[in-house]
Amino acid sequence: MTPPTGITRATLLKDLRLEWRSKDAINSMLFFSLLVVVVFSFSFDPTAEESRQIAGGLIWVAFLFAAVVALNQTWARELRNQVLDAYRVSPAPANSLFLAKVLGNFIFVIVLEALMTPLFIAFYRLRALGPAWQLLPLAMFGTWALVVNGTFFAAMCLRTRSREIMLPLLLFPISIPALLAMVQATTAILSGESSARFWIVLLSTYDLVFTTVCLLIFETVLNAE
Amino acid sequence: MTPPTGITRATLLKDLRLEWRSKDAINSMLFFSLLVVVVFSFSFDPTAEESRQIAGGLIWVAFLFAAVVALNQTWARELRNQVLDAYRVSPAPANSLFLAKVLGNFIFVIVLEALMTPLFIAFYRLRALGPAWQLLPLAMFGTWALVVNGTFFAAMCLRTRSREIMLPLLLFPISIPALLAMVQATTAILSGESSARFWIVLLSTYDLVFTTVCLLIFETVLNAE
Amino acid sequence: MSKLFFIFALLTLLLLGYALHAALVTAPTERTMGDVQRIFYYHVPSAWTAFILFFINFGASVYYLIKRNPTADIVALVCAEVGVVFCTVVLITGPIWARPVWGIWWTWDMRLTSTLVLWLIYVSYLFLRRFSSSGQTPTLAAALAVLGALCVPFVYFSIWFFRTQHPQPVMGGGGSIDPRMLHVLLINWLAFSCFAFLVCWSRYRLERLQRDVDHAHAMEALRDPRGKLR
Amino acid sequence: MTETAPAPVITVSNLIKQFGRFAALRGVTAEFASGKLYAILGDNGAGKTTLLRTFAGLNQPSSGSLSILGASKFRDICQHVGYMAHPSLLYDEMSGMENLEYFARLYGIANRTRCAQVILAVGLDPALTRPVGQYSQGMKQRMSLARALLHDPQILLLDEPFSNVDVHSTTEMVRLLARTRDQGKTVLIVTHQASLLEGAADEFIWMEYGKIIERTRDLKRLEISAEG
Amino acid sequence: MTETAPAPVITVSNLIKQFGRFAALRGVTAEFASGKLYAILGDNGAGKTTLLRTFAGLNQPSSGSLSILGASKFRDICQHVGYMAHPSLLYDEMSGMENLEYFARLYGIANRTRCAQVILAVGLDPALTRPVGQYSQGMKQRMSLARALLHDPQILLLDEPFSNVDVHSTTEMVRLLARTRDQGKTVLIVTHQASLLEGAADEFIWMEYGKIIERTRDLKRLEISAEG
Ligand code: HEM
Ligand SMILES: Nc1ncnc2c1ncn2[C@@H]1O[C@H](COP(=O)(O)OP(=O)(O)OP(=O)(O)O)[C@@H](O)[C@H]1O
Ligand SMILES: Nc1ncnc2c1ncn2[C@@H]1O[C@H](COP(=O)(O)OP(=O)(O)OP(=O)(O)O)[C@@H](O)[C@H]1O
Ligand SMILES: [Mg+2]
Ligand SMILES: [Mg+2]
Repeated sequence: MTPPTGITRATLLKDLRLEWRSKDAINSMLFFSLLVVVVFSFSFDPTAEESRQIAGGLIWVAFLFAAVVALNQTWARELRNQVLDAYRVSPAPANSLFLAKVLGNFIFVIVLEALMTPLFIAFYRLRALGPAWQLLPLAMFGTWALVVNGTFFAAMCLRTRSREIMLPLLLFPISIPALLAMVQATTAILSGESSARFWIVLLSTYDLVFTTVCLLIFETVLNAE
Repeated sequence: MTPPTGITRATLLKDLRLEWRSKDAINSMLFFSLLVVVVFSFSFDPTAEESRQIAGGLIWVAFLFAAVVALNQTWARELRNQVLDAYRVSPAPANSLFLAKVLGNFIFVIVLEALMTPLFIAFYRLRALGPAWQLLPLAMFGTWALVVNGTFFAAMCLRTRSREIMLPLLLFPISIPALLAMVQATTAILSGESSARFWIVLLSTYDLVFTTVCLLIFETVLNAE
Repeated sequence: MSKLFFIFALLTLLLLGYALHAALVTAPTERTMGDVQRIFYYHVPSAWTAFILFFINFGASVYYLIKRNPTADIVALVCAEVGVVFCTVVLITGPIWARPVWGIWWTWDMRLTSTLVLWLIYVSYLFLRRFSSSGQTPTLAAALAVLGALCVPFVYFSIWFFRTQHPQPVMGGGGSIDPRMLHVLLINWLAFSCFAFLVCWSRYRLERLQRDVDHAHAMEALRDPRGKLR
Repeated sequence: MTETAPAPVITVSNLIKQFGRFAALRGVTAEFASGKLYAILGDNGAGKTTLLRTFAGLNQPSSGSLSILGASKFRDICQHVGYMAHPSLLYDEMSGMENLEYFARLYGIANRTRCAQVILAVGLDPALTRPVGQYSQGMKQRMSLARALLHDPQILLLDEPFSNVDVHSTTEMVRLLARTRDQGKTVLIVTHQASLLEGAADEFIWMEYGKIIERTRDLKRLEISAEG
Repeated sequence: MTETAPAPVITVSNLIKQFGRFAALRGVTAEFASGKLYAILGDNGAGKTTLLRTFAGLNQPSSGSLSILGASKFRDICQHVGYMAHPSLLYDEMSGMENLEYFARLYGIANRTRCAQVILAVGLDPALTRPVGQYSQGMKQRMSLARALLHDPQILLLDEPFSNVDVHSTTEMVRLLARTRDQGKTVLIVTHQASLLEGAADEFIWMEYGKIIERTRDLKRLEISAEG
């Protein structure tokens, strides 16, 4: 038997390959991130001092936005010809599928963020007054928090009516602590006024707890009729 | 033959009925709007003076966000069993379908806005210093601009692969003038510093032009293989 | 069973009446806030009751996930519903109180915010229960309940450090409360708990009945020789 | 819209349909008359579905000419064409009756009894409230046929109407289609179960690699030549 | 995993499956032995698909007991079951070969030749690079069968494998399935084209209103009693 990680890898590679094959994936992501930043700078005058002060919030709302759009189509491919049924009758463990999807989304959203951040910095002329390197683990942990819950709830929403609107309904309340931590930490780092360490630790604990629990109960959710 | 408006009515009623049948449509919208406002309040400290000054931008970004979530599922039902083909072989004009969808989305987004606005006002303690009644035509024209383009592009995206991500890609650039007008007008009205009349006229012209063009070419888009 | 229910209902009613009297008449008037402060006797017991109900919901959901016991599912559902109602009471009485005392309806204070988030989480739970189309609603709901409950400590911690520059509750800090007030508060809490239990009980019976009816119909369909197919 | 027997209702000549580099139809020339029932047979991938979709205006031919009821633009005569595809073309969330009522409006029919009548004609119950998404495969198939028959079209294009339908109902359906033919309609049926149409079809058409290879009245002859 | 002929491979007793208030299976009791090919027949909506999905662990029975290869939990024996449903259960965007390679991984097979072999067995070309979404209906159907056969399962559950497949290929497929049966596998086929299996099936099972009404070796007898 292929070990679970092997299946995760195969699934992830398949998803990435399909994403890549529709070549424009990367282009469209680039374009999308540019657009979000532009729309934001039209809405919030970047030259004004105020905007710069709320940049932490701006960035994370933009990321959340991008993540919800991405997460809503996580399972679209599997839904098309009920491929999920083929997965369910196979001996492959549900968690391998879950991890593959989480990783796929993680890569997707991280790439988007990597594209957006320089744009934000350029447009809003941001400068970190605190330790800038902390932004990296922050982005990692924050994105993982969004993505792991998002993937889980997207799977849950497969079994509900009006699926698309359900995802934010379930995802937002539970993500509030994570979102709060991200915004606060970013602001702390950018302004250099306080330490972001507490928030980063909080986020990593959050990630740990939710990843564990999601892995524990994903099988139940997948196999719900 | 049923006149085109009759078909528009029938289609719109059918959509509303289906939406309504999953009874909680309104409830879920209410909750969704509450969530968006709460997420925004967490990201942008509503007690800070700065946030209040950019409230115009905040509100419209939130509306845009909600609209994209709504628009992404406009054609989902028609796509399921290729029902669109049934429409295409029928003598019903393509524009009736388009108008029905636009109206449906318009109602949906307007309701969302009507729900969100009081929440924004309460949370951010907004008070209009200019003529507040102008907010009404502004919201109407602005929403129509978002929705008419959104519905059109959603139809166009039916034939592209990564459907959900394509919508914002196409929608945002074209909507930027409209968005700019909305943000500026809202800020003008809220701050009372300048007149919003120019922006409202601009928006209504924008609406007129884009509605006409969309109606003219929708048939081509629908019948593209 | 129904006799017991009736007696309990009567007792609860009496207790509620006594608690009302205690809150409005017996309890001393607060010096700075005046009579407005009496809303305290509804505000705090509601909050505590809601917390207890959410806690039971969590326990029942975990139990359901392990044992697939339908009774646990009903208990979880009922507790979430009633808990949301009590939480709503907190969210309504709070601003009513805040308006005259602080001069504002709402502030992003820690306790207020965490209550709001808690409320959001359990409302989304109820949404899932209504929107779920499959026969597996209980499983999905239980999964969400577990995640939601796990979220609560994070909400608390994150909000602890959030916007500390804003006013803390005027009457925070435990020690300084008048013993007579504490007495009335506890009486009210007892009354509210009984009331919540009563509502949960009757809601439980209703849900049970509903499921029994469904089951009976299903059995009917089984016996029907050439059921309304097609 | 002539209904005299010999006039061809559908005329195609040298129809070619390409998907990218692949040619699904490679020069189809044929005429179809009114009052006839045609069975279109052929191996998987022969181009039958593509041909039907082209007739229904859903595919644009790459080259060649196509005229239906004298018109070259499909929009002018779509009122007279009924099309049944492989997917059901129905809303999963609505009941069968609600579906038909909606589609009736598209054709300008505001007549509930007509809808009930077609549903009965295909052997389903108009009072069924279950949404179509929960129908069994064969029930969906029949409801889809009902949708195609709804506006009493001159030309019926049916893509594998009998697949997943049970044996009793198939014979019922064949009888219904034969009756429709007798009313002067043109019926084109793509199927792999040619034997079902043995008595009913006026002509069997064999397609291969995007071309019509043979047209005959006698199924036996076709089978022999197909084997060889 | 005994392969001696008389031991039942699938045992169900009094299986009931309800969708809300509607009972799709109303007490099915049966045994299926290894080395046999069963044809499950019945009218639309009789519950055939529901029965197969329950065997495949995709539906949870409402009550009654089900044991496959001696296990009562599907997860323990899923390695030994192949399931083919009505939708293709394939990724539209990948070619047939890529699809099979992916599913092979799920079953712990990392063997390209095996994939090519099954594709050839169902009469398709492993080198076809077109994505499955652009296959014709019958080609999809065959690729779906290939997916079910991939891991050489003990038990094959096939839901209408022949619908939309052309006549030549159908006979090919029947032969393939008969050969599989001869290797000691259990094959359950839901179909409306019973005559195709006339020579091959060991037993015909007639379902009606969620129950098994009759089991017989002789199709003729079934037809007579079904008519009556
Ligand atoms: C505006 C919305 C408000 C909300 C959502 C809210 C929420 C809560 C909650 C959840 C509790 C119980 C928490 C605990 O015991 O730790 C609580 C307790 C309490 N609240 Fe509020 N509150 C609000 C407004 C107010 C106002 C305006 C006051 C008074 C000025 C107030 C005074 C108190 C007091 C004295 C307690 C008891 C504290 C204790 O025992 O530790 N609250 N509130
Ligand atoms: N959109 C498309 N893009 C590319 N190729 C296509 C497309 N649609 C069909 N084809 C190809 O055209 C050929 C004919 O397909 P078509 O669906 O017409 O066959 P068919 O005769 O209906 O077969 P079946 O009996 O299996 O339904 C097939 O090889 C198919 O792969
Ligand atoms: N998810 C569901 N919810 C409600 N009813 C269902 C569901 N799935 C199937 N049914 C009903 O159960 C009955 C049996 O369905 P099933 O698909 O098993 O029939 P079948 O024998 O496969 O028919 P066919 O030959 O038409 O495919 C049908 O009446 C169908 O409407
Ligand atoms: Mg075809
Ligand atoms: Mg079936």
